[in-house]
Amino acid sequence: MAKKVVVEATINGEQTEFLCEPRQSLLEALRDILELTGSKEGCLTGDCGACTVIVDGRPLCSCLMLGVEAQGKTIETVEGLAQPDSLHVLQQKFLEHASLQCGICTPGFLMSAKALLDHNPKPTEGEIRYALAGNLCRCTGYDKIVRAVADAAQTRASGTGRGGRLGSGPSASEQTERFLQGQEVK
Amino acid sequence: MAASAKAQGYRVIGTRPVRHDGVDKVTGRAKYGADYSFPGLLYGKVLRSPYAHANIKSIKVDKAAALPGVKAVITADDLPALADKMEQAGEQALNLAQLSANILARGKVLYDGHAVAALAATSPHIAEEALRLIEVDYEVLPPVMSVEVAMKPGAPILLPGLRNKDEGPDKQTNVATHLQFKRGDLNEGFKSADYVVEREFKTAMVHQGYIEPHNAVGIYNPDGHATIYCSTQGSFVVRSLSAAVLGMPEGNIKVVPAEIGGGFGGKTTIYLEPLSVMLSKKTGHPVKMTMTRAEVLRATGPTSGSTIRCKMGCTKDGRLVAAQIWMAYEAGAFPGSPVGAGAMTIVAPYNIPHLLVDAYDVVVNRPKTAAYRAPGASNAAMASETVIDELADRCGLDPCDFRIMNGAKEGTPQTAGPPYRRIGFIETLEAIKSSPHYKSKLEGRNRGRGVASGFWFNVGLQSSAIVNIHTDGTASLVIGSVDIGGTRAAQAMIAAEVLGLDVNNVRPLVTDTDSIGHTDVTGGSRTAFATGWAVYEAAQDAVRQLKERAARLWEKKPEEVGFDNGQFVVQGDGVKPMTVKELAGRLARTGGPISGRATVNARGVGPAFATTVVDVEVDPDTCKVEILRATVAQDVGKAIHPGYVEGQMQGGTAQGIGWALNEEYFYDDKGILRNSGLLDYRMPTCLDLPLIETCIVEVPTPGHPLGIRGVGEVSIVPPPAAVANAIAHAVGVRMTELPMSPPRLLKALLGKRGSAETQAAAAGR
Amino acid sequence: MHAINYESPKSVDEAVKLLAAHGEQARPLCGGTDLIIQLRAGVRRPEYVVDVKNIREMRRIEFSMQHGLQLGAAVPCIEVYENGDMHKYYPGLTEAAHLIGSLQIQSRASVGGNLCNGSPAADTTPALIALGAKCRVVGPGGERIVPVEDFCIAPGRTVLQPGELLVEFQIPSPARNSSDAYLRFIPRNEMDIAVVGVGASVTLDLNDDRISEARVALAAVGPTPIFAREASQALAGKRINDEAIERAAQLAIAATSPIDDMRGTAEFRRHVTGVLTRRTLAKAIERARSAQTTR
Amino acid sequence: MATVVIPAQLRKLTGGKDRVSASGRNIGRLIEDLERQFPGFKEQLLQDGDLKPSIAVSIDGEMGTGGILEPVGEDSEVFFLPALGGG
Repeated sequence: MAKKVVVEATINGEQTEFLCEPRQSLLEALRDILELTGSKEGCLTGDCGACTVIVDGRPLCSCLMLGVEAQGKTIETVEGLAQPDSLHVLQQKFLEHASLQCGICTPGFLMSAKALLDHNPKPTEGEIRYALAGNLCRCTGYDKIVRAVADAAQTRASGTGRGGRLGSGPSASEQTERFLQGQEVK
Repeated sequence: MAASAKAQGYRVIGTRPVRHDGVDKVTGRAKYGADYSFPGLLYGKVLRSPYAHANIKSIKVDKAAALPGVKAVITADDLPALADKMEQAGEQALNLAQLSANILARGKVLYDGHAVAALAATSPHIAEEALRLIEVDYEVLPPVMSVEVAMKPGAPILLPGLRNKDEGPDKQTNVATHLQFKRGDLNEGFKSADYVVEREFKTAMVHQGYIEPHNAVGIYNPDGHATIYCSTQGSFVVRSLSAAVLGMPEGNIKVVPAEIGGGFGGKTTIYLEPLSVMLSKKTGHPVKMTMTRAEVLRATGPTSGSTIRCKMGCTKDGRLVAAQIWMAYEAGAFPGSPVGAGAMTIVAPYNIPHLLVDAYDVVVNRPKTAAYRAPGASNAAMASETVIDELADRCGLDPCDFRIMNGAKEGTPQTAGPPYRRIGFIETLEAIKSSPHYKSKLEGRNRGRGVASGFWFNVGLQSSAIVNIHTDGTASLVIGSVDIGGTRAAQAMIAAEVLGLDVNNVRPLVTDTDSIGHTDVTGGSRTAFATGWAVYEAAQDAVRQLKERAARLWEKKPEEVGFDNGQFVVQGDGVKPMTVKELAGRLARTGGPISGRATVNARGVGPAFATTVVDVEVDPDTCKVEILRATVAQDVGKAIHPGYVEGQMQGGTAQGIGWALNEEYFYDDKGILRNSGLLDYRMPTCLDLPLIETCIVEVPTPGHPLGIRGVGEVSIVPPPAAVANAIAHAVGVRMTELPMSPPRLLKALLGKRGSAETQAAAAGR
Repeated sequence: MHAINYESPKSVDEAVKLLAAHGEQARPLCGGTDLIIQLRAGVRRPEYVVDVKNIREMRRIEFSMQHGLQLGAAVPCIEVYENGDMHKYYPGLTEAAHLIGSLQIQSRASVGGNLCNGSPAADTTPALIALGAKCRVVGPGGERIVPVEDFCIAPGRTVLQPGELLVEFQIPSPARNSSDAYLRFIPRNEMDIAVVGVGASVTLDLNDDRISEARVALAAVGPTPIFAREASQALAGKRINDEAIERAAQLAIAATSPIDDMRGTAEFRRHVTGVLTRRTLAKAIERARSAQTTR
Repeated sequence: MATVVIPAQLRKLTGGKDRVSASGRNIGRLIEDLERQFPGFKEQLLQDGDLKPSIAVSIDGEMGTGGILEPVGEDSEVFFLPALGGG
């Protein structure tokens, strides 16, 4: 068996060192080694998004990244979202809008939504749906999730009324065109 | 729409508090089955059949057992042989020998992915590698993949012992059951019809698609007791079924229900649970088993694909007079498709004087089906609700009006005979008619609107609840119903309503099988109804006891004490009312702690109806269907937490749309599942759905203290037919196959254009 | 998953040495969105995975009108479509990169990896072929240049020999009045693998409204990505009109050899090849017309 | 006497009749009376001394939960139907 490797990474703001086998995914490293079980395993093929974490500012599926690849990276997981005395606005809005039923997909959605709002504080409904399309939810039909993210953006945009417009913006199929026209806030 | 809570005199019910388990679930702290870990934990994996149908000639495990890190390997020989007959296990009836043979194949594999052996090792990777070292010698048999093939004379037989009443005790068969429902005189009926529509439908096998794969941690103690941690819809089912499969006394197993990542009916049976216990017994270690997504799709219970022939007739003025239905459902490898439910739901919303339904449960080389949200009803409604739409078109009637004219009301006989009590079907149609969506104009080419309705029985069954009054005047609520989508919140709201407490002063706890009385599955749309009833009664029991304490303090008779709006009161001599909080502080001196208790075996279940309207746009070149708008109206009896009620309505609608458009089990000619992943098993993403509008209709269930109706299932019934009807109105083709995927729709459209051209040519000649 | 060794070279030389040393037992890792799934499924069982995305040379996007585009094989899709020059000069390739999987996948998956995986359904490959892109391949024996259309030889198999590494793509700078486009068909609006994909580039002679040059390439309708030569040649010198486009669509269909599978029927794939060829050419022509101002 | 509505597939036992009268203060007694009148009912409806797991009973429009002990009224309407569960 291949020998284990020491990996150093910044996880939720903490300098972290862990020992893992090269064949272990980042998801396994987080869940089985670091006991951060908030990131969930849904498919191991990058199709459900339940294991979504943010690495160096980008959302990705931790099941499709090796733990050893995390060397020197900055990683955010759902466990790092809340402050000791307060929830992240996205967490708060997911609760207020009843956006979770079983809750297994919620950590992944929260991380994808955070990555979106970090890059684009005032997304349209179309932009929200595009950003969340890599996360599957089987309980909600997405309605209340989209509403929560829009509301979170609006709350953050402190009532400018600009953020999180429902029923506004391009349809799903127009997203790519928008990128080319450079309209997408990145 | 739902009347406001206050208007109905409720303080808590009808409001939208934050769920009690919410913070744990948005911070990643909530523990799902796969999140449990224990010292010395081993990881179990299952070897699965690469063939759809084969005899197992031998299994050699020595090489696998010899791999460093492997601690135990088991096969069916390690499980007791069980009686091959229907038995009551927990609340469900099933054949335990077949249940066991589905968990580990005995002598024969019956589908691609059928479990053949299991092992435990020190790491999941070692376990996976070890599976490659197990040598199985198969004698491959021809696969039987469709009901048509399975029902043909001389078809290969899956289960040598299977018999049915029609064919008699000497005839081997793949048909497990034939059910028939009959009313009136068909010939009479169809004679009096002005329009008759008859079509044959095929619907594909589909999966519940919960995001959390099945999991279990088994811990066997040397004293013969075992604990199972797992994500399940019913901890008591896991206990009774696992005990049966393992040959252990039920009382020797404790099941601790973890948080559950979706079920939709698929987690009402067992797969890994007994294996984790048996591997723990062999190794002396806790053993964790989790399925991969491919295992979930290949080897857990999807719902039946089906073939349905539906013939219906109505008069010119739109009265349904007769219906004849033939339906055959894929049971999978062992009997038990939901065809009975399909037969009893297919025309349930309508009053049809002359009726004949024949229904067949057929085994095929596919995974054993399990419950899926209103099991059997969506396939059935795809047939009946599209035929009804066609009849309404023939009559030139609005599809809602046609359904209202023929719709079931109180007293209308159900398919199996018993009359309906008070139901809200017509009300759902009225709600859709007056919805902004239905009133809006749909413009543009290749766009169409479709309406369909659905029925589901809902079930009652058994629940237990305990309400503990604490000295600070708060309460804790103990239930056995796992929380799959707001259960804790809804149950706490009911207790808070009765006790006159703030909902945040009631702490709901979902507990294990040793800490609460028997409680059936969170499924069958029964939890708010039946567990809610138990919680209501348990809270009332606590109030009764509190009244006794107040009476003692006031030196009155308990019956003189009243309880109103959170305050205990007594008539006369200026006695100051007491709140629960005040009284709670004095429990010690008045007789000690108070626990209210109640159990129910709920009667008087009220069935659920839903009506859905969908707008679609079809790309006439690629035949891709976009869902432009969707609205669902559902009779929920009484919405406890409207947010989670809407969530159930929206979620079922989304699953129904997936079923309608793209979801299907795709097997090759050898019976191998070719889309056993979420890339090619295509569930809707949030780019595939619009916001889903809801109309909550509240027609209380007679007899229930709160009038609750189950809300969990019926919303999945109308969408496939509603989408089919919308497509028909958009591009003029009546689809009779699910899913209505682009290749199928293209075939239908080319067929139509083809015939149009030939007609044009003929006309030109 | 079987046990593997992980190497993370910092230079092409180092990477090629490692790959050469382990031959068939080594596999380059870039975004991992295909490889890690294949390792788990046991369909590839290399002893060594060589992570090439930390090699600076393979992460660059360098464009000049004079030399065209050098696109590092390890550049993730998200960096492709966030790049201004890519938007402006190679919109077809850019939209292909933007279509692959989800944002989570685009954060990892690279254009080079998309090609080296050898899938006939890769979205970026037809876009590259349409642009006349060439692969710079470095191996123990030195380096060679391979046109993208010649790179894949069978499902999951490419011209790369053990020890060889795809380092970068060399893409000509866009001619005057030219542009490109890529469209694919999937049944959902996200996540799916292309059932059919069509990439096209056109150069227009706006003086007498003709197509002076065109390249059409197809995905998911044969064992490898397909350069539709006849369709491309048939467009050269033709007046811009429906007739010319329809002719190209028919020739594109003729170039396919699709199969029935869970993603679609052969009949459907042939039909949609025609539909998308028409739509993609129309889109590329429209872009080329408006592109004149920017060149 | 209660009225028993006979499921289509049991009508062969009643000579095709879809409604018959039977007496008994609970389902168990009722089935005994049916057996007296039309031999074969017990085998169709009972297993191990109680209702077959696959069979449900509805009395005056309400599903019974008490098996053979389910009370039957003087002029109740009784239906036998297939049992089922949900998702």
